[in-house]
Amino acid sequence: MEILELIQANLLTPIILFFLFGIIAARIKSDLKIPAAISEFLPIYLLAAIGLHGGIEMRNTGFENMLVPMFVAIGLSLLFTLNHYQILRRLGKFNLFDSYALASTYGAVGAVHFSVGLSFLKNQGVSSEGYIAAILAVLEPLAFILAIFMTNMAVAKQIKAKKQSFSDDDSTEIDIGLNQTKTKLSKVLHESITGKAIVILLGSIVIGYIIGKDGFEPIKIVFDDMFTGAIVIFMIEMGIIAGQRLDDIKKVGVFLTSFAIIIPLLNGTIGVLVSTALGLSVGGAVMFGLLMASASFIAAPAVLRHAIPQAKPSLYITSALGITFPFNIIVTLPILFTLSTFLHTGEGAIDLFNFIMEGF
Amino acid sequence: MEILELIQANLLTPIILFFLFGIIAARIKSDLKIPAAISEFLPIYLLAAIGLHGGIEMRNTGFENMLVPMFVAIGLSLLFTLNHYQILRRLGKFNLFDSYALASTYGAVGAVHFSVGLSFLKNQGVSSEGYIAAILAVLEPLAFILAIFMTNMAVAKQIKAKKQSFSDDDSTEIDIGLNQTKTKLSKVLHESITGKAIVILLGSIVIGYIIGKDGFEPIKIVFDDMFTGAIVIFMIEMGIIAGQRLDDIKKVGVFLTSFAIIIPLLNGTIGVLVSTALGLSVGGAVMFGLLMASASFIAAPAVLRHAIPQAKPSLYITSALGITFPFNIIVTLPILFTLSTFLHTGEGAIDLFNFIMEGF
Amino acid sequence: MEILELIQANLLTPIILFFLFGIIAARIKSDLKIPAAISEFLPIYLLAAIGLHGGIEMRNTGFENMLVPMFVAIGLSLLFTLNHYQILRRLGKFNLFDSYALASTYGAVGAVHFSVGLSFLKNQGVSSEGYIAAILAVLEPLAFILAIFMTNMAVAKQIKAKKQSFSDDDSTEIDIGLNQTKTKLSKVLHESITGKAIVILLGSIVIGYIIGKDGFEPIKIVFDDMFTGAIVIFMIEMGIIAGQRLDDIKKVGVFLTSFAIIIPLLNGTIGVLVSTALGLSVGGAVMFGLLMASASFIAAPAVLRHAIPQAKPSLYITSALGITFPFNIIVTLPILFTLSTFLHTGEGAIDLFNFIMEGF
Amino acid sequence: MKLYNVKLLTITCEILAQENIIEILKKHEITGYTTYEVDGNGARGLRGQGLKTEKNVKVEVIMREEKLQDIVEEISRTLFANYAIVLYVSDIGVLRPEKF
Amino acid sequence: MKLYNVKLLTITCEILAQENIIEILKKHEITGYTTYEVDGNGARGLRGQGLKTEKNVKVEVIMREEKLQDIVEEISRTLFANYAIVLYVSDIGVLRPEKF
Amino acid sequence: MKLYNVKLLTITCEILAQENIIEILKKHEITGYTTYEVDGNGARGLRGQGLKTEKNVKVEVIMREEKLQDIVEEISRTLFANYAIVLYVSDIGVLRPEKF
Ligand SMILES: Nc1ncnc2c1ncn2[C@@H]1O[C@H](COP(=O)(O)O)[C@@H](O)[C@H]1O
Ligand SMILES: Nc1ncnc2c1ncn2[C@@H]1O[C@H](COP(=O)(O)O)[C@@H](O)[C@H]1O
Ligand SMILES: Nc1ncnc2c1ncn2[C@@H]1O[C@H](COP(=O)(O)O)[C@@H](O)[C@H]1O
Ligand code: NA
Ligand code: NA
Ligand code: NA
Repeated sequence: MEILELIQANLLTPIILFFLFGIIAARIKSDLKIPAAISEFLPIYLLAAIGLHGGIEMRNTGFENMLVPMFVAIGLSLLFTLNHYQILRRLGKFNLFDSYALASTYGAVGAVHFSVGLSFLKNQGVSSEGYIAAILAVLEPLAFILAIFMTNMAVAKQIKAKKQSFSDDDSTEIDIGLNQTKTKLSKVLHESITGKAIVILLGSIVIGYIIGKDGFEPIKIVFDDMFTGAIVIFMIEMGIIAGQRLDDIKKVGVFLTSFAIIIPLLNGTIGVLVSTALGLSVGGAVMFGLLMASASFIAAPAVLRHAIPQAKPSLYITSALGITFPFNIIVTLPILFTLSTFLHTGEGAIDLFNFIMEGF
Repeated sequence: MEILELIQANLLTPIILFFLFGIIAARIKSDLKIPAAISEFLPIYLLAAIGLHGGIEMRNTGFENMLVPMFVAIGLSLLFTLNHYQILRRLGKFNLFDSYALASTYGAVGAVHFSVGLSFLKNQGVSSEGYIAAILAVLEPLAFILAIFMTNMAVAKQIKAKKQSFSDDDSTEIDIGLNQTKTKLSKVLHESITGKAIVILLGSIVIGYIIGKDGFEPIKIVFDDMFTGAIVIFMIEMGIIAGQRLDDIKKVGVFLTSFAIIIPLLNGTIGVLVSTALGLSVGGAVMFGLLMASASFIAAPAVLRHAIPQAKPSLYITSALGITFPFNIIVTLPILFTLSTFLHTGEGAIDLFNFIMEGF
Repeated sequence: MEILELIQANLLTPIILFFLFGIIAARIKSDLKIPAAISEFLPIYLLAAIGLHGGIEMRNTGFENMLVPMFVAIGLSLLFTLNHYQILRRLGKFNLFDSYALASTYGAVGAVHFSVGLSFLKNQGVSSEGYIAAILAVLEPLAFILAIFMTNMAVAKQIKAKKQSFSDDDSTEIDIGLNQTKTKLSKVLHESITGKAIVILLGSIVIGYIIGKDGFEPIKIVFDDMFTGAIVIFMIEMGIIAGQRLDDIKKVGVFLTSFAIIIPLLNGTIGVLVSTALGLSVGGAVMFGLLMASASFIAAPAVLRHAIPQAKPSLYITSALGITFPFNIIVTLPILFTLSTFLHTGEGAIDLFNFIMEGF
Repeated sequence: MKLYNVKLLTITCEILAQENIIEILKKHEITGYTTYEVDGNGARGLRGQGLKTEKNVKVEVIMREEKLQDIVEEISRTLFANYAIVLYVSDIGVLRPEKF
Repeated sequence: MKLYNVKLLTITCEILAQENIIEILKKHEITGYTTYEVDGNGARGLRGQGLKTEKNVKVEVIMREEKLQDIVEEISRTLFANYAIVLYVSDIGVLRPEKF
Repeated sequence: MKLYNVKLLTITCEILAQENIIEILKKHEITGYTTYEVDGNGARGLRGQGLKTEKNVKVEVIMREEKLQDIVEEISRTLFANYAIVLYVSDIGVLRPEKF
């Protein structure tokens, strides 16, 4: 089967192999690690490279067509986040805090996913719409904001309920509760928007757009040619961290493990279908789908720990980094690519449902 | 106007844009930063690259012509430092310590300026005399030594005056004062000459000279091709630091702000004129002028904090990094380039005075 | 003489010059240093590059021929280690602990040596068998394990002797002693095999073998083209550390200083002769010889400090890094290269003995 | 040189709680403190490997005894439940008590 | 908020002895500690330049007085001879003595 | 194991004053100390962002009470005016008082 072959081929790329290597190194308790300064610098570098690349592409291809995909992506993200919450709270029986935290971790997007996706496409000789980097930037804070808003509303409601059972005219305290929620939200909003990931990504998109291909030339070697090599180094560290977390998967449980595999595949597939329908290219649809499939494991802890401190980070970090990320870059990405290729080149009417079922 | 166009074109290069981006990131209080290990490594790398490049060029073009420009540079630097002192002390009403500290900050040279200048010339397809890197190395400690010498002399004189008002034969204590000054001077001299910037720069010049173009080949990709990309990364951090300092500009005051803009422009213009008269090439005169225009914000704090601890670092770091550096790389550099081009290609007699006035 | 010319030519490469520069920087007490994060990252990077290169070569040339050289290398290493011990203990009058620690430091292999050797060959346009990287990986823990085994046996024997002088049936305590030795050995064995150097090296060999030349293409710029530049940066730091250790050479003494020069030359020469006899190529014999000549100064302290804490690190680090390493990359490497070239291209019977004598 | 007795409050906590602590200090009008990143082990397991957000930080605050009670109370009330955190108090002597 | 008196054991040693110390702590059933890398100078000379293995580390352990004696004794017996190491004990107050 | 009472002097200051402090220690024949980089906030504002020279460092010195007075006096006399600096003294117990 084609997909299996592609998964196999993808498995044998340096990026995936060094990731698996990192996992093994952590499992045999090797003292190998990438120094903190390097692994803190690499995401900044990767986002700058992604942004510059996206900005330059947008200058070439224009961004008039960006708006519809962007709003569809926002809509899907919010929808997905709410859907995750229902599944986690009702089926998974997680508490309110963990449910919202997990829902937004999977509603959010992952920049490392995106880097690996870009590199995968480069390897396949396929390009993608530059404006998807801009969608990445816009989606980044979205799911968090929704989750925080919902959590605080829920908490405020609880407080209100409690208060009313005591006395009936305690509206001031509830107002205080709501005000606190607002303060918290505006703080998180500010934190998200000024968060390093978004800032470097948006900044680089703008700079890429301004300088264009010519202006990029003198820095192309650093910000383009070295891109895949840099990801490889980053993947060693990601593998090590994922490997260290594997023990925690027991704590994650069967339900969340299944969630961490099925949801990305589902969201990703929807992403590819919708974006193909919107007219994105083969590569663009893959990147769009990957965004929908991705979960956030670098930005999430930083935002959620402040915003929903009651939620357990061992749940959302472990499932996103230890399960979803490896699954996505090894399995989901080739599946989305096959699906997108098929949709873009397949002749006549396609029985999508059958196709997807075969994909599993 | 040509200069404005060049300033505008220069504004749109990755180096300047990422610097401005860093400033914005700091102003919106983003948590973006380049890890310390990277931003401590980059100046070492940049100086090694500058040195190697200079050494290789010197081997090609010889260094017999180096001596006159070198001594002229030394003379100008000392002259400028003394001139700054007079302006700051008399017109600016700064105290003795701040005056000497600021005077030498602006009399000294800046390696980051130099890197940006080299990259700017590369972009314009213009080369420069390799030995200017050697001038950079020699000038580095010069202004500090002068400033420290003058400060200590001034302090010793004050002590002497004080003593004489009490008794008349207290020469021993004054000798002690002078001896302390000597110790301090010799310590600062040693510290300056063994300071990492000079050491790596001089070492790389010598190595570049020895290995030549052929020996450079295997490391060319790291020390030449990646140069501009590395500056871009460094400029993000410089922008962030400059941005964090913008609040301090209030403390700097109107006088010092004007000083921080006018003096570099003036010194730079003189540098271009003089070096052109000495027969330097278009690019060489730009680099020479830029050296004269530059202020030191990495070496200065380290030296001055020890040598003149009474001076306020918030004054000299903020004005050099927060005002002069951005102004120089955005405005002064294109002006010096236009001036140098004009001087080298302009036909007939040039009315320099009018020309410079137009430049403003 | 040819060898002297080669030594001289080798002296003038960036690698050696920047190493010497680092030594000088340390001697004049410059504050120059490569930030820790960078100098911890570089060995990981170098080993990954060496491994990938070796793995790709092994895929091209097969590894059927690897077994004999590997076992010969193992045998030689063990033999050398035992030989070093005898020399150090009997002639050098070092105590048991220092003797075993030094013996294994020189029986072990050095990855930095290997990097410099690869770069040297690249410069000479000579290739080497890829499987030598695998030999490097296998040899790495070997000498340590032997030394630890011998040390613990010796200590156990001492304890036994002591005990027997008191009572005659104290076998349980001796069993405890032996058990402790076993625990310690198994711990060191685990630590060695999971040590970062071996793990990244073996991992990269396997990955290189899997991906081959084509899969390597997207990361070639980082893991091949930048290799020599990265070594140069690492050599600055190695030079600085060696320079800081030069003062300790007094403590090392004349005997160990001679040992640190003669033994590598001897072992290296034997390595070249044996590997040439085994049919390795010109470059392969140089790398094989260099492995034999090399001493470990990064892995050694980490392993020996735990395994033989009674031994003085100032002895084995200083002699390996401060004496042997510079001597090897400046003198031994060109000698081994000349020897190997001569053996591979020399016509008719060679009077090896005379040849080697001339080499000195 | 007379040494005046004051208190040193040391808080070791996960790095993401640092902001909350600084805020509490600010609320009590304390603007002097020293921080540095550390690794650690405790009830919430080994900390300091991997992601930066998984590190610990130490916050050290020299303060007068008067403020100590309230600050310690607020930290323990708002942060002990949800964050990896340990705090302790020691007696120290300083030269310029008016600074704190 | 009552503060309970416990002991803080601080060990400054070469980084390669850290593992030995953690092992001794484990043996005495102590799993809470804080560590960070430091530079230093002492009888064994300047430490912290150059190779990572030449750095120092500080290990800080909050513990009850009961365990202190044994742990200090074992560290000094097994490590003082061969490693660069300094240790000291201070009195501190904590809120939740049951944690230690 | 008997613990002997000695003093721990802790100095938190801007990194460029570290050399001055080490020199003062040397002058008083103290060669043992531990240092590490920290961030901080105080009268001279937030320190630790940006340039390396803008960071703080902590210098910790175990010493006998006898030397403490002079050293503290010299540090405060020569450095307090011009540098960002805070120092404090605590009581600690050590095993080998002859080391300090
Ligand atoms: N007994 C202890 N001694 C010193 N530090 C501790 C101790 N217990 C916990 N810590 C520190 O406090 C952090 C949080 O502790 P915990 O909440 O118990 O996980 C740990 O990661 C350690 O850095
Ligand atoms: N008097 C002291 N005060 C503070 N720390 C010290 C002192 N003496 C030694 N140290 C620390 O303990 C380490 C080991 O000390 P030593 O075994 O004396 O070399 C040194 O590198 C310092 O970090
Ligand atoms: N109250 C305090 N508690 C702990 N550290 C302090 C305190 N005040 C100042 N510091 C530290 O001492 C440094 C210098 O203080 P200052 O001279 O007040 O700016 C600060 O950057 C902090 O690292
Ligand atoms: Na998602
Ligand atoms: Na200047
Ligand atoms: Na060897």
